[in-house]
Amino acid sequence: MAFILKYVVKSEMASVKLPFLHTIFITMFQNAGMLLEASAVTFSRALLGFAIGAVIGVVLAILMSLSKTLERIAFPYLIISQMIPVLGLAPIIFNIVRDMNLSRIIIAAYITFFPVSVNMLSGLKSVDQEKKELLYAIAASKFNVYRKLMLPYAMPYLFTGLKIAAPMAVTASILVDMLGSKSGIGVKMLYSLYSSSMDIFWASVITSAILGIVSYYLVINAEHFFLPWQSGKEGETA
Amino acid sequence: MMNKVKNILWPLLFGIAFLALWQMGYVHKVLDLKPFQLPVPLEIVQTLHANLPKAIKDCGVTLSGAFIGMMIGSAIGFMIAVIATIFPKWGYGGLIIITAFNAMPIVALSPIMNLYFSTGMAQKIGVVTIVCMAAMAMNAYSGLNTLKPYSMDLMHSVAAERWVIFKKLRLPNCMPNVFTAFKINVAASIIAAIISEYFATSTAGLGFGIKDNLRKAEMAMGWSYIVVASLAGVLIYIVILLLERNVIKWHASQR
Amino acid sequence: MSETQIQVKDVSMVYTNNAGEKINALDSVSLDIKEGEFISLLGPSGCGKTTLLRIIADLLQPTDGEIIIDGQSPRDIRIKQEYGIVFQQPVLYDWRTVRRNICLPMEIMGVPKKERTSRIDEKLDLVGLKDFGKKYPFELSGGMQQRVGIARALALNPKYLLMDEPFSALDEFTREKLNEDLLEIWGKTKSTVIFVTHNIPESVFLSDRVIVLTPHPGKLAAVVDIDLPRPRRNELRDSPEFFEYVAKIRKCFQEVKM
Amino acid sequence: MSETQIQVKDVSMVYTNNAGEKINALDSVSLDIKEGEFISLLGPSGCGKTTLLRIIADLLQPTDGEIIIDGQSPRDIRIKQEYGIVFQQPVLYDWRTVRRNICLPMEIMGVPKKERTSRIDEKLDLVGLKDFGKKYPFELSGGMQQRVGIARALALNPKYLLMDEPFSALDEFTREKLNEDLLEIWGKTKSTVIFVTHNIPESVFLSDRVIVLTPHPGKLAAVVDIDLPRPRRNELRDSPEFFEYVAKIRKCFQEVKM
Amino acid sequence: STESASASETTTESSTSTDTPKEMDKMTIQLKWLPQSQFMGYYMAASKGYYEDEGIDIEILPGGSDIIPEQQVYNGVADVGVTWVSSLLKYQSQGWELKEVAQVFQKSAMLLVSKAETGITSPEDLVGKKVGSWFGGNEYEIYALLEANGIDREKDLELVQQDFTMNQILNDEIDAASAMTYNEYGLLLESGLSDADLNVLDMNDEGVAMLEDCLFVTDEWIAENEDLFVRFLRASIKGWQDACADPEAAGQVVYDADQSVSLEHQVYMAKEIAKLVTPEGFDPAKIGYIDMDAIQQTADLAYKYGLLTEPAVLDDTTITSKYFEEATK
Ligand SMILES: Nc1ncnc2c1ncn2[C@@H]1O[C@H](COP(=O)(O)OP(=O)(O)OP(=O)(O)O)[C@@H](O)[C@H]1O
Ligand SMILES: Nc1ncnc2c1ncn2[C@@H]1O[C@H](COP(=O)(O)OP(=O)(O)OP(=O)(O)O)[C@@H](O)[C@H]1O
Ligand SMILES: Cc1ncc(C[n+]2csc(CCO)c2C)c(N)n1
Ligand SMILES: [Mg+2]
Ligand SMILES: [Mg+2]
Repeated sequence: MAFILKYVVKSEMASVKLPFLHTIFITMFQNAGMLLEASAVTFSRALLGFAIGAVIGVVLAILMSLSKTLERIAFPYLIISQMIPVLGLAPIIFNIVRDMNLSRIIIAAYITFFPVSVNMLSGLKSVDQEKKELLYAIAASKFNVYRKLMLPYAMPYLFTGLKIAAPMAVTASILVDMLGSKSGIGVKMLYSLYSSSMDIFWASVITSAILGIVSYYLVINAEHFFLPWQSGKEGETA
Repeated sequence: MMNKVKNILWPLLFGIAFLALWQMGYVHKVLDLKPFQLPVPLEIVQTLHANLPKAIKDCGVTLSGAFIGMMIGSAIGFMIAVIATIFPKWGYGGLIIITAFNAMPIVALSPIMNLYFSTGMAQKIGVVTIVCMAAMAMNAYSGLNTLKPYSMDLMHSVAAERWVIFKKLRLPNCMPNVFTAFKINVAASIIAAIISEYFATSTAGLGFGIKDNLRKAEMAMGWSYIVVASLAGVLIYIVILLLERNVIKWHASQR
Repeated sequence: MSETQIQVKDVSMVYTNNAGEKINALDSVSLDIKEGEFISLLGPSGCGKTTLLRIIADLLQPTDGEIIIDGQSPRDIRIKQEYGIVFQQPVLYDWRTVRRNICLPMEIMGVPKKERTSRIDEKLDLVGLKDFGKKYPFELSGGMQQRVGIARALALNPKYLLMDEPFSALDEFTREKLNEDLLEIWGKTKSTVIFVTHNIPESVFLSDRVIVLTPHPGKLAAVVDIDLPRPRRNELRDSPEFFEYVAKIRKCFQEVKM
Repeated sequence: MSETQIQVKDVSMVYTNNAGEKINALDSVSLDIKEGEFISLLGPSGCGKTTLLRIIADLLQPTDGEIIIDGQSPRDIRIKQEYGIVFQQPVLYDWRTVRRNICLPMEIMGVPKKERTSRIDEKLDLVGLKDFGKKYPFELSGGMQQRVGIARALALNPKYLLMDEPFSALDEFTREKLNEDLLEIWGKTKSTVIFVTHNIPESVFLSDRVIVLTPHPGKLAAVVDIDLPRPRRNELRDSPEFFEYVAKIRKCFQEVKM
Repeated sequence: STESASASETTTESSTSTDTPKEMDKMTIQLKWLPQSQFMGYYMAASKGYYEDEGIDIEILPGGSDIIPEQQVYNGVADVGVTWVSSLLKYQSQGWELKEVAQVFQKSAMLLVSKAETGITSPEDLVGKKVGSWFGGNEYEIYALLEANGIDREKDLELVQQDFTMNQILNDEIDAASAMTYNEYGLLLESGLSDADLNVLDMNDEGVAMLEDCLFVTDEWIAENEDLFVRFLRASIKGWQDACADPEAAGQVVYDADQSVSLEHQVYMAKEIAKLVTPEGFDPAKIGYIDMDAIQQTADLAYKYGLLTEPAVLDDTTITSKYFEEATK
C-alpha cells in the first residue's frame, strides 16, 4: 500500500488514482449510515444469489458427474453460458420470469454458480476408485453412493469453490444493483463514479471489498463447522 | 478413437439440435421473444460472415488481452498460494487480499484500471489479471496443502529442503487443482475482457462490439460477437482439456 | 455343499493403459467353486489374484471368458448385495469414525439401526478394536485399519465373502486367533469364501481347497484339496498332516516360480 | 560393530487428538543399538512399532525421552540424509513412474544421473520389477507397489535403514529371496537396520537381536539375541537352532499378549 | 415489479399519500440514466403530488450503463421510457413497435469539450486529435459534425471510447471529450476548470444537433392506456414547468430522492436542463411539444451518417403528438 501511495503521490492525479487511505476512511466514517444501508441491500442479495448459485452449481456438478456423456455435452455450454454478458442476458431472463427483482437474483446466481460447479465436479471426479468400489460391490444405489461417498469426499473441493464464489456473489450483487436498482453498493458506486465523487466511489469499492472478506470468512467458518475431520487430518499431512 | 469421436460428436449434436430449434423459432416461442430482440442463428451467421475480418480482428484483441491477463492473474494467484503455503501467517493475508479484489466488480475495476493505464489493452489485462487471481489462489492453495498421508514423511526422511518439497511434491500434487482453476479462468478471463472493453478507451475488441451493437439495436451484430466469444471460450477450454489429459494422466479424474 | 456354485470359465484379463501397452494379468483361468466352500488363492505377487477377485466381484470385466454364479452373472449377485469384500488396502472413509466405517455397508443394505449397533459391537470386539470405535482412520496403525476393513465385511454376513490378504498386516498371534474366529463365523454363516493370502499355513488351515496361480500371466498351476477334519483349531497347525499339506503346496509354488 | 550407536532413552509417546483424548502409544522404551546391527521389532498390531520407527527417523517428536545417534539428534542424522526408510504403506507419488519414484530420493540427495540410472536398474531387478519401470503406481498390484518402496530405500545405501513391514504383502518365496538379498546388501553396506515385522521366522533369520514390544502402551517386553552364524542362507531356516529361536520368541510374544 | 427501494419515494410522498384511499393506477417510467436533474420534471411532479392528483401511483426506474430503455419498455419492465430520439429511431427501424409520444428536450445538449490549450475552436481543429465518444448510438452527432466539415472520421482523427467519467480529458489522454452541457461539462467545472479554460463545440451551433430526451411507449400499451398516459403527461408537464421555473428547488427535490450526487451538482444540472426543455423564447406551456422539423433533422442526420440504413419512417406509427395535444388542451 505504502509503495503504491508513494508511486501515486508523484503523479498529478494522485488522489483520483488511489486516494489516501485516511481520506477513504474519513469518507467511509462520514457516510457510514448510507454505506451500511447499501451494504445490507447488496449483501442480502449476494447471500441469496450465492445460495441459489451454489445449489445450482452443486446440482449441475452432480449431474455431470453422473454421466460422462452429459458432462461432455454440458460443460462446453456452461462455458458458453458464461460468455453471454449481462447486457444481452438480462432482457432474456426478464422475459422468462417477468419480474425485475427476480431477474436480478437469477443473474446473480447465474454469475456465481460456475466456479462452484467446476470445483465440485473436479472433487466428484477425484474420488479414488477403491472408495467407489467399496460401495459398488454392495450395489449401493446411485443416491447412496453420492450421499455416503461422493458428496462427503467432494466437500473440501466444494468449499474451495465456495471460497471463490462468495466474493464473486458480492460482485454479482453489485452488478445487478446497477440494473436499475435504487439502493445498494453498486448504485452508490455507479452514481459516485459518474458524478466524479471519487471519495464516495473509493469508499464503496472498499466497502465491497470488505463485504467480500466477510463472505469469505462466512465460508471458512462453515467449512470448519461442516468438515471437522478436515482440520483433524491437516495435523497429520502438514 | 471411438471415444474421441464421441467426445466431439455429442456436444456437437446437442448444439445443432438446439440451433435448429432456435432457428425454427421454438426458442423464441418459449421465451416469448421477437427475432429482433434475439436474432436467429442464420441471421447471426450471415452477419458474422459479412463482418468476418473485423470480427476476427476484434476477437484477436479481446482474446490476447484475456489470455495475457489470465496468465498474469493465474501466476499471481499461484504465487499467493505458494506464499500462503510457505509462510502461512503472511500468505493468509494474501489470500484475504485476493478475496477483497475478487469482490470488486468488473464495472468498477475497469474505470479504475483506466486511471492507471492509458491503452485499452493494458486496461483489459489489468482487469482480467485481478479477476483471475482468486480461482487460482484458492485452488492452488488447496492443492499445495492437501497431500496424501505420509507423502511428506518421505520428503522429510531425506531432509528435502523446502523448495525441493515444493518442486517435487507440492507442485505436482496441485496440478489437478491448477487445471480446475484454469477451467474457471477460461470463462472468467474472456467475460472480464469483454466487460472491460465496455469502458475501455479503445474501440476494438469483442466487448466494444457487443455493447455498441446491442445498444444500437444491432442485435444480430451484437450476438455474432457473443457467438465469437463463445466459440473462442470453448476452443480454449478444449486446449486446457487436452493439456490436462497429458499433464495429469495419473490422476483419478483422468481414468 | 456339493453343487458347483461359482464357475470361472476361461477368464482372461488384459489391462491396456493410456499408451496402449498391454499387461496380461490372467490367462484363461477356469475354476469351479462349490457352495459353502472355503477356497484360498495363492500365487506370487503380481500374478493376478486381486484381478481375479475383482472379476468375480463384478468390479472388473474380464477381457475374455465369463463367471457364472448360481446360474447368474456376478452383476446379479452384486445387485442382490450378496458380496462381502475385504480389500487388499483397508479402503476406509477418512471422514467416518471406525464405527461408522463398519456401519456403512449395513446402512446401505438397510440393516435396522439396533441390529447394526449390535453387529458393530460384536465385530469390533472380534478384531480387538473395542476401544477404538470413535477414532478416525488416521489415528489407527496400519494393522488396525486393516482390521476395521475385516470387521466391516464380516458384519454383513455375506453369502459370498471375498478376502484379499486380510491378515497380512497382523502379527502371527492376532492372525491365528482371527483365523479360528473366521472359521467359526464361516461355520455359522455357511458363506462361500474366496481368500487370497501369501501365507501357506494359513491357506491350509482355513481352506477346503487351495488354488495356486502362476505368475505373468496368472494361470491355474495347481489345485490342492485339504482333507483336514473340521472344526479346525489352532492345535491342528502342529499336526503332521498339516505340515504335509504345507510342504506340498510349498512345492507346487516353487515349481510354479521356475 | 560394537559401540552403542543408537540410544533410545526412555522414549514415550502419547497422541492427543482434537477432542483432547489421549492414546498412549509408547511407554518409556529404552534400547541401545550398535553400529551395523540388524535389529527387528516385533509386537502385536497397534503396539507402537511404527511410532517408534518414526520417532527414530525424526518424523515424530516423542512426548518424553530422547534418541541419541552417534552423539547427535535424529534431526542431525536426518539432515545429513543418512536415513533410508521403507514405509508401512508404499507411499508412492502417483505422478511418477516406478523408475522415477525410486529415483526421487536420489535426486534430492544429488546422486549423479548415471549412478542413479544404474542403481535403479539394479534395485528394480532385485525386487523383480525389471519390466515395470515405466508403469505408474496405479498399474501395479499391492505387492508390486510395496516392492517399489523397498527398491527406493535400498537404492540409497543408507547408513540407517528403517523398514516397516516391508515384505508383508509378498508371497513366501519372494519374501525369502528378498530376505537373503537384504542380508547380502547389508553385508556390503554395513548399514544399521531396524526392521519391523510380524513374521517371527523372518525376524530370526535376519536379525542380530529381536525386540518384542507389549501392546497398549508399547513397552519393552523381551530382547532376544540371535546367535546364528553369518552369512545366513535360506537353508538355515530348516536348522534346529533356528526353530529354537522361533519357538523362544513365539513364547515371549505369547506371554506379552496376556 | 415492486421495489424495496421505493423507500426513497415514500419519504418524499408519505405526507400526502398515506390518507388517500382512492384507487390509483400504477405506472412505471424508465429513465435513460441515473436519477439526476436530467429527469427533474418527473421527480418534481412526483414530489408535488401531481401524479397522485391524476390518480397515478408512479414508479421511477433509474437507468444505468447496462440498461436500455427501449428494451425495458418493450419487455414491459416499464410503461414509459426516456430515450434519445436517434436511438429510438434506430429501434423503430429494426421493427420494435415503439412510439414517440412527447419531446422533452428541444435542443441538443451534446458538446465536444477541449482544454483551451489544445486550441480546438472549430471542427477543423479536430484533425489529428483524439476525440472521445460514448458510442452505442451517441457518436452520430460527432460523425455528422466531422463529415459536415469534410473530416474523414477514419483517417483524419482518432475516435476513442469514453468511460462515463471525465478522467480521460482531465488526464490529457484525449484532446476533446463528449460532454452533456448539464452533466459532464459541469463535472469539468467542478474539477477546478473554468469556462475560460475550456473550448466548446456545440452541436446546435454547428447545425448537427440531434434531439435527445423524449418519451416513448409501446403501441400495445398505449392502445389500452391512452387516458392514463395523457394524465401522466399532464402531470409530468406540470412537473417540468415547476422545475424549469425554479431549478434550485428542482435540484433539491432530485437530491432528496437520491443522496449520492452532490446538491450543487444537481442544481447546476437542473439549471442547464431548464435551458434545454424551455429554450429562450419557448413557451413553458408547450413543454413536451414535438417539433417535427427538428425530428426530421435528427432522422436525416441519422440516415446520412449511418445509424439508419434507410430513411426513418416518420408518421403516426412511429411518432404522434396526439396525446401531447390532449394533455395540453
Ligand atoms: N489398473 C491396472 N492397470 C494396469 N495393470 C494393472 C492394473 N491392476 C493390476 N495390473 C497388473 O496386473 C497384474 C496382476 O495384478 P494383481 O493386482 O491382480 O496382482 P496380485 O496377484 O493381486 O498381486 P499382489 O499379491 O502383489 O497383490 C500385475 O502385473 C499388475 O501390474
Ligand atoms: N496419528 C495418530 N494419531 C493418534 N493415534 C495414533 C496415530 N498414529 C498411531 N496412533 C496410535 O498409536 C498406537 C500405535 O500405533 P502404531 O502405528 O505405532 O502401531 P504399530 O505397532 O505400527 O501397529 P501395526 O503393526 O498395526 O502397524 C495405536 O494405538 C494407534 O491407534
Ligand atoms: C451507454 C450510454 N453511453 C452514453 C450515454 C450518454 N449519456 C446520455 S445522458 C448521460 C448521463 C448524463 O450525462 C450520458 C452519459 C448514454 N445515455 N448511454
Ligand atoms: Mg493383490
Ligand atoms: Mg505399523
